Amino acid sequence: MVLEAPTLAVPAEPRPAATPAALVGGQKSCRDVTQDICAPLERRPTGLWWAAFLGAATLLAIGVASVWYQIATGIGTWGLNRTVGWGFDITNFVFWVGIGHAGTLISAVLLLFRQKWRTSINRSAEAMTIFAVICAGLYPVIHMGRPWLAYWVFPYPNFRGPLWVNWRSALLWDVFAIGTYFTISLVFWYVGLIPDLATLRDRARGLRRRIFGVLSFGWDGSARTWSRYEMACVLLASLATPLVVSVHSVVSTDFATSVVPGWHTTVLPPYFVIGAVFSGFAMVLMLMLIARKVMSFEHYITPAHIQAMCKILVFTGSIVGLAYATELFTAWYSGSPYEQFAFANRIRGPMGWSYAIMVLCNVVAPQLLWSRRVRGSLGMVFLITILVNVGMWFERFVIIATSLQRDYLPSAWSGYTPTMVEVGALIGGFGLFFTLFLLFCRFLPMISMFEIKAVVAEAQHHGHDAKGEEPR
Amino acid sequence: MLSALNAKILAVLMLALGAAVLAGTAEVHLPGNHEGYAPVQPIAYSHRLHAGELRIDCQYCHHGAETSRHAGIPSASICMNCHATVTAGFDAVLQERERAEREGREPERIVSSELRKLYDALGLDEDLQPTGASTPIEWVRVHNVADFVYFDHRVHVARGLACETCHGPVQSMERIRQFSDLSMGWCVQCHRDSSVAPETGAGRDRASTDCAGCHY
Amino acid sequence: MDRRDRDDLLLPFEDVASSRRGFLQLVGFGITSAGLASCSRGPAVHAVPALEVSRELVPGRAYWIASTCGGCEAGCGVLAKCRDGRPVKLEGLPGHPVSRGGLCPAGQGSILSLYDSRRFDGPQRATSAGHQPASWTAADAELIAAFERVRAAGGRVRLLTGTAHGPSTRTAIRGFLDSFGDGELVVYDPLSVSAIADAHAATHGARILPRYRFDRARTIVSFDADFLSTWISPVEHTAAYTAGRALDADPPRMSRHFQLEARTSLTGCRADVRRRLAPRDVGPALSGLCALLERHAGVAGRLAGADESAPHRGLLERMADELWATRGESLVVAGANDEGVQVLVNHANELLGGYGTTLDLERPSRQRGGDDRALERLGAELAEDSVDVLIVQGANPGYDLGGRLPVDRAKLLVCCAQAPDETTAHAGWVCPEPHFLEAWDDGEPHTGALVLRQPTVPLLRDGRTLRESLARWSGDARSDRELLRDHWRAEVFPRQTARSDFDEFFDRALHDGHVVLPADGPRVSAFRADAVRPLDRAAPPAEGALELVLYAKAGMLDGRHGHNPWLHELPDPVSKITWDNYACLSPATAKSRGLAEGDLVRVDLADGSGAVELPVHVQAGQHDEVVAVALGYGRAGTDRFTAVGPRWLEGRRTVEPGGVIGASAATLVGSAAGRRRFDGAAATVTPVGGAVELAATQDHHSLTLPGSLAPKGHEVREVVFSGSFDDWRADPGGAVHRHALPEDDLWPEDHARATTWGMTIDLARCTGCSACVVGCQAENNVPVVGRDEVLRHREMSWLRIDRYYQGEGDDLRTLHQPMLCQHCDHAPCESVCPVLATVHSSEGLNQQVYNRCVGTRYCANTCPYKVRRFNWFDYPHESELENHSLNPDVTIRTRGVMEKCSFCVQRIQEAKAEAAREGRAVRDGEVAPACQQSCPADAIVFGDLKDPDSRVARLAADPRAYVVLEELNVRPSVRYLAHVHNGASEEHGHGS
Amino acid sequence: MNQRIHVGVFRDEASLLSAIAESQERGVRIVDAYSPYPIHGIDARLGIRRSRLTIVCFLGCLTGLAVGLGFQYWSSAVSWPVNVGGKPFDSLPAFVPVGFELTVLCGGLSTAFVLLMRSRLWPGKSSRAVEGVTDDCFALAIARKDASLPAAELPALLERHGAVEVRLEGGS
Repeated sequence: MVLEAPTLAVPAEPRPAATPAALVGGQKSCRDVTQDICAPLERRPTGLWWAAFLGAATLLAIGVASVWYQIATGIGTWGLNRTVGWGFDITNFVFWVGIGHAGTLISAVLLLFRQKWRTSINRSAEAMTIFAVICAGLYPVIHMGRPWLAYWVFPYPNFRGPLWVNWRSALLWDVFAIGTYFTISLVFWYVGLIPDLATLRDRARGLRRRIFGVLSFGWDGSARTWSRYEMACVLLASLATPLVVSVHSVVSTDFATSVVPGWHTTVLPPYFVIGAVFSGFAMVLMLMLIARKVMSFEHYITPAHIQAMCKILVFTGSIVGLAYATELFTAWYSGSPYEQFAFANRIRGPMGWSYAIMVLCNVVAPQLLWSRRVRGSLGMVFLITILVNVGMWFERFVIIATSLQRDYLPSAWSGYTPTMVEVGALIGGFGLFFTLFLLFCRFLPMISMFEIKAVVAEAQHHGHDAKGEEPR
Repeated sequence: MLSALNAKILAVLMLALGAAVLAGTAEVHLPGNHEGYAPVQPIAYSHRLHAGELRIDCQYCHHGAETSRHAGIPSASICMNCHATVTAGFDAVLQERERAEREGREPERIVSSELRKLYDALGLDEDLQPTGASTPIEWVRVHNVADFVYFDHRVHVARGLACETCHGPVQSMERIRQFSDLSMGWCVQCHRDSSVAPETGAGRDRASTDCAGCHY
Repeated sequence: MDRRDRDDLLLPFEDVASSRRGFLQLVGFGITSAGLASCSRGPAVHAVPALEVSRELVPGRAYWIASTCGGCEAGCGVLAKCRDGRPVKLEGLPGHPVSRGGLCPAGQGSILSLYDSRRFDGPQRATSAGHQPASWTAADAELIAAFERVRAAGGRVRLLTGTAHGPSTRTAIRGFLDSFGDGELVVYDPLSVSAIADAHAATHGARILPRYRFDRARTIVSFDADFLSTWISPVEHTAAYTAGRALDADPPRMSRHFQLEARTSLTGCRADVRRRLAPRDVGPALSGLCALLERHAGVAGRLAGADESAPHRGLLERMADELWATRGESLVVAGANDEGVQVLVNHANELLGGYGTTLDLERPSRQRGGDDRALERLGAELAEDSVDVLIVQGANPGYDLGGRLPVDRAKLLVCCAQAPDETTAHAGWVCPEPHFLEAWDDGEPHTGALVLRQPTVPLLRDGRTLRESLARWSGDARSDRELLRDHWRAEVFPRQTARSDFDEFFDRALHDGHVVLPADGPRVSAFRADAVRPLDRAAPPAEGALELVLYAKAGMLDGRHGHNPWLHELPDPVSKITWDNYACLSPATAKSRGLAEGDLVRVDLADGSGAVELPVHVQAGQHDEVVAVALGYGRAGTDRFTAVGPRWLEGRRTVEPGGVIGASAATLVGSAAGRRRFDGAAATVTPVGGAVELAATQDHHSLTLPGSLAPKGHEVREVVFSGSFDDWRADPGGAVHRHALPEDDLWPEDHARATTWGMTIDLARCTGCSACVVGCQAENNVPVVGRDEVLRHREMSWLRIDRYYQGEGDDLRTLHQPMLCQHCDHAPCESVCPVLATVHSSEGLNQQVYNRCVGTRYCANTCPYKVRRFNWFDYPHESELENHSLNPDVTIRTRGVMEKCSFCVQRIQEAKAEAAREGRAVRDGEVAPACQQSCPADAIVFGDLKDPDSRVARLAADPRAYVVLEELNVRPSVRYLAHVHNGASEEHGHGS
Repeated sequence: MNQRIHVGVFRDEASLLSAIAESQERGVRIVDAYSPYPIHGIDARLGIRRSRLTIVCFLGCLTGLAVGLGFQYWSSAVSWPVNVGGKPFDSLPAFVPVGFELTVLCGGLSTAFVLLMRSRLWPGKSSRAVEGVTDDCFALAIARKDASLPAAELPALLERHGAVEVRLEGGS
């Protein structure tokens, strides 16, 4: 997919006091911002949107059929075995949790660092987080042998003694981590949406107005409310920042706290967190590139944003490379023959090809972004984001499948070949994610209007270029 | 400040809470709890009469309780230990004797309608002679522990536990009724309380709360 | 979870036996679940008590009936565990003269055939539309009339049977056949050792099979005899063999076992010294050995010089020296069904003074009574159409003999099979026999050692023993039990003096399952040395041809268990392959012919008399000039297993409808000098294109890691430790590599307890026979999953036997290690379960609570021993009837839950309940898990590790004791005792 | 006091701020100011106190932590102690992750809940927002502190600073 350079949108009503800003292209006023961002929601959907939506819904339908069949028939419809108890299921889970991380980081961490360039992308990044966490949360449920009893992982009062849950299990930590992460992300996202929902409400008529009226909680833009609101956002951001670090650390303990060679290592939490940031940013960038094209947001998602994101990618990609190296060093330095064998097997064993994909996509491909020319080519950037996502999926696959495949007793070694049903579940995750994302694009403002307006106003007010706050 | 809407919401919440509290005390059970279950049995056997008035030992009929995990529902032949001669209630027999005396004849054998069912099951005719056509009695089972529990009567009897502890005042039940809720929490609570063995048991074998005590 | 476990199973026989013999009344107690009425207020479950109370039968209480196994002819004792009127498990009968408490896989599995829905129900008459059911009255009337006609005409009557029949049946047969002018009994064994008896006829003047006393032998030389797995009486041999290798005896003793063999047998895997020897070299090697022994003995025989050209001469010399050094306690055996070879074996044993010690002629074995030459004569008679009546019992010649015995040429063929087979297809009448668990019977495995069989369940299918049928046909109306008792009263009772009252004697014999009468051995003549001839090396097979070796697999044996899914799914103890037979080729041969595992080949006899298509299995340690094929496969009707295992989108059937499991190699059994020939025939192996996957339960066959991946200095996983007897004597714990683990815990011990259930497994005793695997399956309701699921590595066995090869060819060393849940005190699986479905008990058990499990499989991932098994699907049984073989004391696990070895916690609970009832503590040895109970080698010991006087605690303190993966510090409750062999140190080496 | 409130609608932030400045100078009571985005520094000008949400958030976090750790300890060491992998019943290090997550969860939820409660925002509340204020308009609502200021002065004040529209509200 080749994306054209931003073209100038014709403002509905030319305004004299326009702001030249690299973070908001064109000469935009508050009204333009409202108009540009709300317009796609108030028009009939475009053919492109329909095509994308039907495509995503088809993927989702494949996923639903696969999962339904699997739940009705048994986990045996997946290619797992007595040795490899997790495969695509937990790979998908970790992958989607990782994707989710960028949203929170962009909105929370960059908010705390007062990075103005986040404003164009934070809304959709947060939405992405929520959808990714929904996708992620589904896999641990369907991977259970008896998903209809999944509620047993919650410590609810019961007549069994009462019998509680095992607080020592990393899977249980996952329940709380993912649950908290989803809840806090949702709250953060929704709180951020309220002013924009009010804007939509005030532009709408009839039923739409009623719906947005309910959803916008009676927002009136009062200065007192704004004051509390900003404080709440900072507080939520401060909470979300350690949360985002904790979530993937906890996910990594699923592996790190077990005795499987290749899993049992303390490097996993930072390794997982940085990997999550990496894959999340790649996914955000990919979605931005698509949305910018599909929703005609070239003025709001500018080359400056893309440049900034690319720099983060190359930075985090390098850390991921370092993590891979550290892991190998640790295995060698540990002196544990089991660890050493696990990594030798990972790289040169029967599934060595997956390790090669992982390294090529995650470590080598992003290095191209050192080049300004590559960063300038939207096509190349798009390709690299896809590669990074593929690579990060394989990273999790490598960790899970190759470690389990050959552990302690050679008699129990086996292999792993996914079935069509499993592939269907993988596809379904993407279907669900893109379906939700497309619905979001269609019904909710993709870009935070009030924050853009603040950026525009600030630039106008101070009369200088908002570009000055481009990230390092 | 309590706005009108807030007040409404609060009221609904209070109502819901009240309903929940009521439900907790009333005869509403969660699924799987069959406490109080007292189905109609094919023969109107009275535990009140047999265990209460006549004071027949529980294990006279439920003899498996001592040696097996199942206490067992007694065979019809056990009933026949008495009911080979006792064919009706004492009152009915007395009345017939009086009537016969009045009418100046030998009293006839009175067979109560419920015992007739027993004899039918055993294939016995009017004179309690076998006809060869027997049909087993389909009692409705009352006490069902949850699935996947291995309950063993023999251990509990050996430890000197009274039948009433779990089965309740059977001697006063006309029709047998489930007395305890037979939930896992109920079992476990008793096992916790019995961490010291009753006088009969050896000190080392306390009631266990290990999963594999019941689930295997 | 959707299946009520035990109570439904109490309603067993309504469909099969309620009309018969008032069975429901006997069953005592049944409960029917009236549909899923759970939405109504009450659970509508009906309970149907028996009308008549039974004194012995308390619902829910197990009782045990001593009997004799019918899985093969060895005559091992079994204890049938019965619940609610039916047997649910077979166990070894302690103190039995043959099996000494052990039981083999086939014996364990034979209970399943009782509940086989294919069995005949009453006699069947052949009609144009196939077999039609008939009544016994009609069958008897018609058959008696037919016999009468033949008798009057002086016709020829032949009774063809397998070996197993006891004195009472022998008497009945004799009486019946004698009533005809030309009546003769022909006995054959599908796995024939006829030549041994023939050789003894030649050398000792009596056609007998000696009883081999491996326990008395200090030096054992075996040529191809797989005596620990399939040869004559494996349980007996295993018990004796391990008794001869007792490290705990005072002084410790260990026999030295030389094995020279063509294929890689389980017995070869246990040998202290193993060399490959092609079948054609057996004769020359034995001649050479005898010549060397003659030299030792100072006898100038005909064999002088035979050692000059013998293969493996150096080894032969060593063997001769060692045999001679332990003369009187030496034993030479050979598996070949060749009289020349067996005469040489007799000669060697005679020179070594083995007769009377290691070979018992006083109580010779009757476990193989077949006479191949009589069978050959019968074949000739049938071919001439001169047999008027052929009665077949306890054998399946239509399959066993590869169609070479024209049974359909008999004018009247009467079959006494239990279920349709290859022979009944031709039968005019089928007069089905009952299953051995339903019938009265006796047997005589060793002359003078009589065993008894008694019914454990009323007839599930209408059948009649041959004894009873013969009595009816002779006009005798006595019941089968009376026939048996009368025979014992008349013939057996007078031969003993211990008891004076017959009823008391008979009851005692029933209780013990056996009675040993004073020895009354056959008279044998002095050794006739003139029968001994040197055997020359046969000409090698033509260029490109290989020597064919036909063998039996443990469990499947000669094919009689071909309808037993447990035994099909039992991994072969050596190849670890399930559900198939295959053509074994050595790695070098496979490589030179460009063949890989699973490639389809055709094995043709060079003389063109037979061929079979099979996949290739590359078998380490096999002779390069040999192709080995297992008998017992390709049974008709095995497409019944098409329904075994789950059916789903990508699932593949175990067998296609109309197909068979494996391929029958019985057509390849040749004939030499009137005897059935199992090895040495020239055969060609031709690829036919295509390949199949062989469903093996093990992918990596060695403790050595794949070369390029192994960390330096750690090329071998230290999981099984092994050392030589000499090294053991010098340093009993020397073979074990121990890790220095910190004494201190990360956290204080929070879980002090009085009892810790634990297990020791003595690898020096374990032979890998796999009896424990089937025993565990039977006890714990472990499902059969089918070939495809095994291929997907989803076999369900809780107990597996890991087999590791080290080296290749003559240097092949094989180690077996039973692997089951280790019940770790610091169990990695427990910490990771989110819902507390697997936690530790106060007695040290790693408990798996099926009904709490949600199926995350995290525990299985993190288990270092990979012993946890997940229910990928529901695994229904083939038929309702088969469900009755389920153990009512163990939950049937539903799909989606994890399961694993529970240390047979149901047995622990039972023992505790009984102890509580009797007001005492559980005694040491009172709890024996199924694996320990059936182990013929007594390798497994279970008990309380905290009790210093318990047997298991004493063994756990043995210097050889170690835990697998000690360095993980998960603190398993299973201790292994390092393997000890009696080879030279360098022959087996140290550390795996 | 039934007061009449004048609401002036402005086109830009600067006009609003200047109107605020004059209102304060002249002692006009500023009821509230409305804007489509948070205006930097407006709270100081309007004299809005720093929000105490921080305290709410901190207390929420503390509650979450206490409940989380307390319940974990109680359920695994008091209510039903179960031997899991030989670990002690009160394996506190294992309780940290869930304790932390509950800290964040309670802190976040209480912050958001109190924000909505204090700002009187709830689902379905009917909006009284000045038209355009969620788009590109700014509004200032002012009222007289007392009768000292002529009533007509308020709309004039607003218009002086560029109010494009002045509305009269019924007051509260």
